[in-house]
Amino acid sequence: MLTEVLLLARKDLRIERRAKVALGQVAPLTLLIVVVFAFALDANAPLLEIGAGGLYWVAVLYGGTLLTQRAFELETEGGNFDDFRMSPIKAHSLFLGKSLGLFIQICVLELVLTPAILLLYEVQVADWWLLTAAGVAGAVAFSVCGVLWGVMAAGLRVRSTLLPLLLIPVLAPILLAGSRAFESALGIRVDAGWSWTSLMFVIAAVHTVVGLAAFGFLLEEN
Amino acid sequence: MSAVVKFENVVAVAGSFPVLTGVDVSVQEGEIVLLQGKNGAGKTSFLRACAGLIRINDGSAQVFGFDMRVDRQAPRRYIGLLGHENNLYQDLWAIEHVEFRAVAGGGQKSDAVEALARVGLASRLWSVPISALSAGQRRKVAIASLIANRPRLWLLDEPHAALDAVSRADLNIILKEAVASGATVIFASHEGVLSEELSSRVLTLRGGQVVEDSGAH
Amino acid sequence: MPESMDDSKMTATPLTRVLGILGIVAGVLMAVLGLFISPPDVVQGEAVRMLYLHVPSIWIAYGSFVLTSVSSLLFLVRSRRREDGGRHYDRLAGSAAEVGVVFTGLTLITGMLWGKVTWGTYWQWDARLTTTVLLFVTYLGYLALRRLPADPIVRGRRAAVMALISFINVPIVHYSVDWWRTLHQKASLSVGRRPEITGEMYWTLLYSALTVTIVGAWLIVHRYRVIRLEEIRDEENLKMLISSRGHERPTGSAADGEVS
Amino acid sequence: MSEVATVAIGWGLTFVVIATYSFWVVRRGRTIGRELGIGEVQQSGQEQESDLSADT
Repeated sequence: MLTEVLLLARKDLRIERRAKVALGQVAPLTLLIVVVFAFALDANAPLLEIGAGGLYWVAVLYGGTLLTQRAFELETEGGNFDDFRMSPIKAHSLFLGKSLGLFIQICVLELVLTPAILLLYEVQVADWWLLTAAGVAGAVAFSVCGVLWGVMAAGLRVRSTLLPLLLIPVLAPILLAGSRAFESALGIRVDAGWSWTSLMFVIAAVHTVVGLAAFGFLLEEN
Repeated sequence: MSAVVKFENVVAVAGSFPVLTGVDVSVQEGEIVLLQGKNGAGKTSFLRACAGLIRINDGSAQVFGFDMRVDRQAPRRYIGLLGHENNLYQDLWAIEHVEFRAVAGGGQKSDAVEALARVGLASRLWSVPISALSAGQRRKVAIASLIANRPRLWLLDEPHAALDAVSRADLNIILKEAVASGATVIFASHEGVLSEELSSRVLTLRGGQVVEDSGAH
Repeated sequence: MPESMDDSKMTATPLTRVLGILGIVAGVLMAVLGLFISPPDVVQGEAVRMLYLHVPSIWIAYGSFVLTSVSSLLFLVRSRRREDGGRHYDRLAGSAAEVGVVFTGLTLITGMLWGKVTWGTYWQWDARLTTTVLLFVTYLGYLALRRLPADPIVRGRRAAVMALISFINVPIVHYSVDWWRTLHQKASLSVGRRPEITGEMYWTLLYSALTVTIVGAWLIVHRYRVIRLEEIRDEENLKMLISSRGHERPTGSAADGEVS
Repeated sequence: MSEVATVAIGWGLTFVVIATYSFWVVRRGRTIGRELGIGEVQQSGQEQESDLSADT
């Protein structure tokens, strides 16, 4: 199973390395969002500093949704997962492999965005460990949820509009937890940053269990 | 000889459209069956039903002895399906794609090399992104992905499309070799002479039914 | 009135007709009771009257979503065992979800108006309000998924899986929002101002809950039957298509589109 | 806005929403029923009920 997971994740990352959608399109776009927030908030430095954590996660939410869409578009371009359904690869492996690929891409996105908010919003990092842990936790939770809902929308004709509608309410707790954890890590607020981080891991765990249980079913029914 | 595909009065619905409206047919091991008919006659749906990719609403369907109304997944590991579309990752190299398909299908990376060589794709094109290949070359990559999995039942939708004359003849040889080693082939085609030369039996579909069978038993 | 009676004939049975009339009568009584007879609250004044709508609405909404989840689960179990089994569970899930969405919307409206009077603002990022709005959007998504054309069984299973995942997600959302608000509450407006519901107010609330339950049940039953009618219509169309396709003339006909 | 007005708006909106939704459901049933020809049967006799009742 592990070899299957790695095979799939490697395939997705290789495609990304060739096509450079995450790095070449989505990352610049989210950077642009970070800049546009400054316009919207009148480049008000104190306001941007307070909002840095939240704005960061809004940008991740947006970029991550696009990456999720992309991850499934490249599978459905030629036919609705037909080759996966025909192949002996287990649905569990497909779920985990897709999640792993998405996870790494979101991590890259976060690596681009973090310096951006540090520089542009003039915030200081109070706790690097917390920042890193929260970033990873958010990326894990995001990728698992994204893949679970992505496959649900994958076979449908209106997926580009339906997926965000289905996905964002589910991602709302991650946005909430991530923002609070980041505010704590950036020293904007002093409170339970680690608890919020663990909450994201819990969300990830719940959706992993659900995803493993439902993925075969969703793959077959779309 | 045993029946690879056995359909009795099979009705299948895609969305809310009845794609198969009562198909009666049985295909034996070692046959090369040509599906004929207009666009929309049900050829593609018939192939997909054989692959277990669409739900059977009525009738009885067996593939390799598995009841397709109970378990549509079981026979898939013996089946290779080549769709209308090539199902290729446009950004991968040809060799990477075939390697991925080979390994995903339970084979070895080396199967990919063999398969690409067999379809006669020039080796300088192996390390080129698929999006840079011509339509015929892409078709070859898709066929190579299939060969790498060594299916026992080949389901091919317009396999000759986009191929040049030499490659078409070559594909026919590949398929005949496969059949000689125990496989069965069902393919849909518009290409007259070349297909008839290949096939051992012709089914004509119309309105989601088999209306003519050259080799009825 | 006779006109609407005539209207309801299509999806009505004697039982539901009685239920419907009961609902209308009870609704009028509820308005009289809630708006005029019951006294204003000592703390909240007239605003307490909003609660007679607000509280029962969210009960019915939650009840409907529970019903959706339970019938989705049953549908998954049944349709797995028998390919065409358990369609009624799917219908029940769909109709309950739609009614649930309507009542969630009403909860939000009445809650905001109540908040305007009591808190002085339409919206508080209160844990319950926030959870409710996310619930609303989630089930709107569920309804959107149900509307997409597909094979009924396939669509039903897909929707059922989504209903179950959404239901599992409700506590996660609630918990995180709740925690968020308790951590950041600044001299909350809501704490300690909840009215003591006793006596006449208590009975009015209970009566309202009963009324809203009747109305909700009537709506679910009728929506269920409309879904059934829609399915019958789709099946008729399908039968027609199958037979017309089976008899297509060799020259080809209008139905000869490329679909595969 | 006074308390009383707010309460009146709340109740008014609620009743309008429920009434509209009920009306929509009933009318949709009626439209499809007519398409299916159930309506014609219904018009002839008051005691005749749609065969859907058996379904619940």
